[in-house]
Amino acid sequence: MFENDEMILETKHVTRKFPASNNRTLVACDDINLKLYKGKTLGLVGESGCGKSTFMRFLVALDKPTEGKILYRGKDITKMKGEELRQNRQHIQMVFQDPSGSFNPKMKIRDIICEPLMNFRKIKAGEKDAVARKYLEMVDLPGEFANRYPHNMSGGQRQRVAIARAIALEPEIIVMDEATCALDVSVQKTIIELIVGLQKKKNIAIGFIAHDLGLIQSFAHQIAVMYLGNIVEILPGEDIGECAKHPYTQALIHSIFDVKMDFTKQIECAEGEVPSPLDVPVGCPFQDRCEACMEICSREKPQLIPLTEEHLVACHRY
Amino acid sequence: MLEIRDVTISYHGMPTVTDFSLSLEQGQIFSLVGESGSGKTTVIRAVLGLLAGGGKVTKGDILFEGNSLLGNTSEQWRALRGRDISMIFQDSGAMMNPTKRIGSVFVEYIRTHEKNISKKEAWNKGIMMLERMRLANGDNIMRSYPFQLSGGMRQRVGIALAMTYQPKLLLADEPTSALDVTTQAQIVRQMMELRDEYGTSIIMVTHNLGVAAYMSDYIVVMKDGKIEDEGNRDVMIMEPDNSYTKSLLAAVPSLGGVRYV
Amino acid sequence: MDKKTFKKVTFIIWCALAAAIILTAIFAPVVTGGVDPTSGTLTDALKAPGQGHLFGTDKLGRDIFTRVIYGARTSLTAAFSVVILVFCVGTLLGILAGYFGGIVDTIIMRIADMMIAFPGLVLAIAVAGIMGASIKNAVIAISLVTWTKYARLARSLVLKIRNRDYVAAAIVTGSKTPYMLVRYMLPNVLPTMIITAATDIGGMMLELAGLSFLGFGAQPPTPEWGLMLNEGRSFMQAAPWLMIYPGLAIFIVVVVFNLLGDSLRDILDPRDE
Amino acid sequence: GSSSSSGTDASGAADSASETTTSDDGGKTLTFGCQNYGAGGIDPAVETNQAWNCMRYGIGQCLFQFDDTMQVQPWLCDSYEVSDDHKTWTFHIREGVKFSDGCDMTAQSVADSFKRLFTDGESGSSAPEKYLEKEAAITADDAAGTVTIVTQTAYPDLTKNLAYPVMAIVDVADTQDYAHGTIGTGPYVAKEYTEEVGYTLTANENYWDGEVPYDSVELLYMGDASAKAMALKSGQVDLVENITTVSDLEELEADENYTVTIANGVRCGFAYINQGGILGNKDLREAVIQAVDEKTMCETTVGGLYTYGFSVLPSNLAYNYDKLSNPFEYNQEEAKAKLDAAGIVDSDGDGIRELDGENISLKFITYENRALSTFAEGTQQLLAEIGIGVEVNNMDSESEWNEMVNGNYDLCSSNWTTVGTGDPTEYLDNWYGKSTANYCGYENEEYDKLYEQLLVELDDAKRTELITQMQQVLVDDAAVLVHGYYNSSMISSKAVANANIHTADYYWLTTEITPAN
Amino acid sequence: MTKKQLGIRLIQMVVVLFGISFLTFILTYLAPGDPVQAMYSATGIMPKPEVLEAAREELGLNQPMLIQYGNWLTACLKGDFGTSYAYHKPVVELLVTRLWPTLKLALLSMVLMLIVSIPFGMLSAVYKNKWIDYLTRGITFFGVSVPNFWVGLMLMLFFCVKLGWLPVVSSNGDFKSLVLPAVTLAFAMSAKYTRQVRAAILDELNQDYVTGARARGVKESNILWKNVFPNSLLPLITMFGLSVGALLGGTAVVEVVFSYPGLGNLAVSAITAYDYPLIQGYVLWIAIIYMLINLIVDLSYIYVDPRIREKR
Ligand SMILES: Nc1ncnc2c1ncn2[C@@H]1O[C@H](COP(=O)(O)OP(=O)(O)OP(=O)(O)O)[C@@H](O)[C@H]1O
Ligand SMILES: Nc1ncnc2c1ncn2[C@@H]1O[C@H](COP(=O)(O)OP(=O)(O)OP(=O)(O)O)[C@@H](O)[C@H]1O
Ligand SMILES: [Mg+2]
Ligand SMILES: [Mg+2]
Repeated sequence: MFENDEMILETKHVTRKFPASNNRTLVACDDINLKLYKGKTLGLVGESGCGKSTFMRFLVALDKPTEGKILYRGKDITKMKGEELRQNRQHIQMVFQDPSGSFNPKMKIRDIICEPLMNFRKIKAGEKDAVARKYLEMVDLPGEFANRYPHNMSGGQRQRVAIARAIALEPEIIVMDEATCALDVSVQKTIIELIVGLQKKKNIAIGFIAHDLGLIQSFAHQIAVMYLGNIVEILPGEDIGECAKHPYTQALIHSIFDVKMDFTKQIECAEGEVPSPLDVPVGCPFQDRCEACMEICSREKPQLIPLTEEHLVACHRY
Repeated sequence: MLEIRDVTISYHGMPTVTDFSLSLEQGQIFSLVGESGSGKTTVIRAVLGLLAGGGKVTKGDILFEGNSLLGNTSEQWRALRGRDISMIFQDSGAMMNPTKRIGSVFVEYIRTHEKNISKKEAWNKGIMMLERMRLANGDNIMRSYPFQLSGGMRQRVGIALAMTYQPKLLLADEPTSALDVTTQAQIVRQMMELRDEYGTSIIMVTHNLGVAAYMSDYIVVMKDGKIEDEGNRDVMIMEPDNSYTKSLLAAVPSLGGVRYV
Repeated sequence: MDKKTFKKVTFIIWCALAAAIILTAIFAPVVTGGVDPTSGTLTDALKAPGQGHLFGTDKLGRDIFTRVIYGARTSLTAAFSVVILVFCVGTLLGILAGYFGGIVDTIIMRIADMMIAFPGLVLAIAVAGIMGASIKNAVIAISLVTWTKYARLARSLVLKIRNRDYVAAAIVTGSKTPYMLVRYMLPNVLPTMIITAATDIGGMMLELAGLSFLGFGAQPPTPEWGLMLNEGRSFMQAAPWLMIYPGLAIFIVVVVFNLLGDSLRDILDPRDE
Repeated sequence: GSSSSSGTDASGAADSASETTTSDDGGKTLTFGCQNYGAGGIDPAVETNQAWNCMRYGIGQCLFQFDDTMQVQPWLCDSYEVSDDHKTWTFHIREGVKFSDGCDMTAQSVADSFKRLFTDGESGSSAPEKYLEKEAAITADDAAGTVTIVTQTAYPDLTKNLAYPVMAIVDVADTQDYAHGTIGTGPYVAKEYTEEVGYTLTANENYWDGEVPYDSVELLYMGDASAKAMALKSGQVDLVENITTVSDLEELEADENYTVTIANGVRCGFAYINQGGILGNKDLREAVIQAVDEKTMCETTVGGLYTYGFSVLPSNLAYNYDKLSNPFEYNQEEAKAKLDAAGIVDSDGDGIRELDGENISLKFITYENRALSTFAEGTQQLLAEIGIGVEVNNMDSESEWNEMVNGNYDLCSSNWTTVGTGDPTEYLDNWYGKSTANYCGYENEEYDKLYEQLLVELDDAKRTELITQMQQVLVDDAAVLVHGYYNSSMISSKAVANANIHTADYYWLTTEITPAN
Repeated sequence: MTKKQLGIRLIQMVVVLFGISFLTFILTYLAPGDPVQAMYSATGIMPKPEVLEAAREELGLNQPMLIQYGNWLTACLKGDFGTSYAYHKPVVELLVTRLWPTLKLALLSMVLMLIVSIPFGMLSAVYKNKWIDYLTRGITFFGVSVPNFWVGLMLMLFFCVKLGWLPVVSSNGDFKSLVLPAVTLAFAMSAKYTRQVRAAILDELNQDYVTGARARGVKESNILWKNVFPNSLLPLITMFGLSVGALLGGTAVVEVVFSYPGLGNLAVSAITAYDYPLIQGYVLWIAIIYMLINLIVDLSYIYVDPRIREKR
């Protein structure tokens, strides 16, 4: 996949288990192998609680997997500690979901944007104002905003500030956890455009989490579909509508409400509910809700197998 | 059936929604869309007389079946709420006492409106309602606490509660925005069946234009506490002439739509 | 006047009153005209208020007014010492426990559990009993128990924001731990802690007065309100002014500081943000 | 109301209304509020305070008792003989006396009771050997009903010693619990004891000396004098001893519903001066005594509860107070001058004088009784005026005693009965260099010599002369900080008649005290 | 709470108790004064050094501190808290006789406190910013601003001395003598608790489910009594458990004021008498009582709150 592109990060067999009550374990991520390429976007979709955030937090070392390795340019970041880890943070930044929760309410925008630079002593205190203006303008905000507090801004503006902060260190990778889901659609659109523009300009790799397949396919180069801690399908971003193979991916596609859809047709949806991550069934995790469930599905867990070079699926039907 | 006439709603004297009018017929589904803070919740809460802290209708009138709601006594409100007009919320689970079982909530609710019904009968009625909302194993659910149910289930229980007395009007405040896409589809389907089965009118608040478009007969677009645009669904979606509506529609991502890369 | 200015005005009023009390204590010698609170003329014993002694005199002919005014010094110094001590220690430990979690948290909180299982007065009595009765030991004793409250509070406030995105963001952008503690955790807990501290001044004063009343706090001839009440107790009926004025002094000061704390909460409450 | 001096009948009894407290079962009950001494024990052998308790509560009695002129009268002994050398004493035990458990009190049981003192009381503060030497041979003759005591040293008057509460006769054969259930011959019996609360006493059914007026007595401990006054006023108790807040006492005296009796003071309130500490310095000691205005304190500060005097023996006793001279009359200026002259000056300007380079801070231990702590605080205030620091340590009487025994003080409040055995010998022992009771470390050859003479002198006039000289030695040596002489009191409500305080403060609950009707 | 959690909780309690015992031991160990000397001098005379030395030997006071602590602890575990210097009685016996009066006092004042604070707290919350709220808050303000011993003395002056209804000295511990100490204790506590009740009810009234119930037409009285009130009990129970600590401490002052024969009074006199074994015993006991009560509170909390009870 993306032969011409440089692979900068690779996760190998990443698994995260949380101890739960009654001696049970919650497997939030189960043997995840994904790759990030320079200047490309990896979209991660799945239902709430399937482990997307847990996985993405590994990349920025806010948490550590219980098993597996995460290699950034060959170095395992799960093994890093202290100053080494801190230095490594320059390369991987993150934008959070809730634009109101990701800023210290007591700090001015200027200080927020310059904080990463100050942390690595890249600028002096006196340069703050100019630098903040530069980055604000980069995310299409007026430079005067440097003097504001986060609560004096709208959600969309805040999310721009968050992006400005993330790119300040000129990272190679930015992780975005549902970075637009708290925003209105019109704002969401401008943010996505901004992100895409910046990505092109600075050649950043992006890991983007979303619920919305429609949104993700609009700018992701590669999409990973996650279900109950497992990656069930990895496919190229372009033609997800046509080539999605996994029944879960298809169910997701069918559940999308779209203004261009046929309003007379009954909406299709997968029956049932996502099981609790504590009770992941043996075999295929999707078996309970799958219309094409076979006998083998309840016995054996399907492995990701390549259909084409860029399209992998974990389903016994393929 | 419901007519909102030129209503202005203020919080602490600050008008938040101004000159809002709307008229709804039996069996219609209306959607209120618009960006957050535009006053959608405020409007439908005003209909049920449940404006939060300091909210007041300062101008205009709200008529339900010809009667003004604004002068209602608390007795009259009680008779109306949960009977002729019901409401479901973004998270119906949070709208139930977390320390009571679903059953108790049902029983309390039913016995509020039917004075002479025994607990047992109320309980059975609850089970019946749950099963009508295609929630199998009603008895089990009745014995559960809200936090023990998944989001989708809780929302369905909320709908079952709201539909107990087959209200003429159902107000829904973003009933699906906390749900996953697959569950959202299930709930939307179910709400549409309500209209078909019971002839319930629905006012649906959402910021998902897709859902609004799919469900409703009539769409009202709000902006800054005012109606920006309104019209029948097909007109609004297919041939909008308001620029704001157009930009909203253009912003909705869709499969096979714009790709930036 | 809208609500906010009203709140501010009340706050300023209480601040002014508190300042007046503190100034009275500081300038006690001026206020009392240089009368020594610990000396008196034996023959002037138990004079009723009036006649050159505004609040009367006690059994040793000491001027009650002077003693009440000087009492503010003792009480305020002691109460402030307790509050400042527990504020610093409790906040620091609470932040550390909340931020680092794990073993640090366990150790600090188990110690706190231990101290909190000592009812405040019980430990105070024990300390006084063992180290000897004095106002200093009373301060130590009360502090030993009270810091847990601050530690718990600080910890819970830290835990509330510990998993907030903006804390994660700050870590991701490469902030160092001391910086996190000082720039993120501390400002977050400070307002609530300050409110609590302000409100607690009154409570501490009452506790210290209680200890002195029992004989485990200030010792004679220190002018201290609790002690004065204890001394006045024998003359409750014959010379009620011995109990009335120190009692009133405690009441007024506690009320002022309580209200100051309350109005500080009104204007500082983080919930309003 | 009425108040009367020692001994004379309280006229209040006559006009008091006919209100007799009756308990639930119809019996008569007296409620009595008093201070708790000696941690509530009533064993005469272990501690002086407990011996006093035993007698004050009407539980134990001695062979002799003191009348209100401090003369010895027979009690459990009806007659006695003494040999010319004052070494062989034969006591005839009163017939028909029974212990409260119904056993007869025989000569043998009296002898056993004395003997027990020397075994059980060996390490306690009762110090029985102060009243009767250890070497004395005690023999009983049950047939004759006599107890014979042969001593090695001559006792001027052993009967006085035997009247002292420590020498109370207890039933050695049957007492199980000496601490709270000593069996004696008195009108009341300790029935129930609750720590810190008090005793329930019941009438001794076998009492030998007439009828016991009350069926039961609720004895309640009240530490604080104002509590006593309030309890009395509220009707919670009928009778209390020693209210030491002047204002309360005056108010009660003025109220016709209460009877106050006050005894002539034979008690001396004073502070021991610890010679082992900084006050070993005589100049300092003198200055201290001279700087303290005891007269005003007695008359004003404690409102006349004390009669002023400068000697360790009360002025109203026949020990020549008038002939004594006081070189250290209150005079602060002179005191200051004396200190200055002795080089005890305030060189660092903090208002406190230094001795050997250290600020003088006297540790004054005291306890909350008979206004002693007030004296301590007054002293503190007065000494501050001449630049001497005092740290007052107010504790309970137990701890104070402990601190005193440990020598952990400079000044130590005390209030002693000066003529506990009808004679000050035992009291004066406090300053005798070789005494075990000398807790202040005072030593003076002259005093010791006089004391040793006193111990063997039998002639009354000569004894008085010796005692006078000894007093003067103590005064001249600035050995004691004397406050004054305490006047004990007993206060009763109109439900109680004849509640008098006795000069010898050993007899509180007597059969004299009766319901008013 | 599962058995395992209960087990963990109990182990934690033991650890904390262990710590407390060590702390009390250290405190008394470091205290000035020699216990043997104190023990002897309590009887009035100073024993000879040989006697003291022998007694130290016998009591094991010559041994290193940790061994002494170990000995003391083992004795404690066997129920032997030593012998009081001042009372010459086993500490346990003294504590046992005083326990019930103090518990009685604490219980009565708690009942009084609940009777007063719950209705007033609720009224105050329901009629927030109405005159009744202001009045209640005013009174509670007074309650938290006056020293409780002062209140006690004033009550005593009025009810005992002026009116003569109740005894001044509560030493016999019957019901009559219990009233004023309990009222005094309850006074300040009720004030505090009324405020907490008010806050808890207000908190609960702001919950979404109240809106939900209103939207369903449920009567306000039902919302208040059947939903809000029971739910607000949960935080109140916890506060109640914590206030027990203050109560147990507060009893000491009130017991002294009224000469009530409780643990607090005993402790105060133990301290004036430097009666270390008794102080140690007292502190340990209070700690145990306090922890047991809070364990019960936690258990009841867990029992009452289904969110904790039924969590899967
Ligand atoms: N610290 C934790 N302790 C225990 N369980 C956790 C923890 N963090 C996450 N989980 C569990 O792991 C699972 C995956 O959580 P995660 O937040 O990664 O989901 P998500 O896919 O990001 O969901 P959403 O779309 O709602 O953000 C969930 O079931 C969650 O409850
Ligand atoms: N209790 C209140 N007091 C004061 N202002 C309020 C209150 N509730 C809502 N508002 C204000 O009224 C406006 C409309 O709020 P409303 O909740 O109706 O918006 P909405 O369209 O439902 O938004 P959302 O999509 O975020 O739910 C907002 O600006 C909000 O700040
Ligand atoms: Mg997530
Ligand atoms: Mg809304």
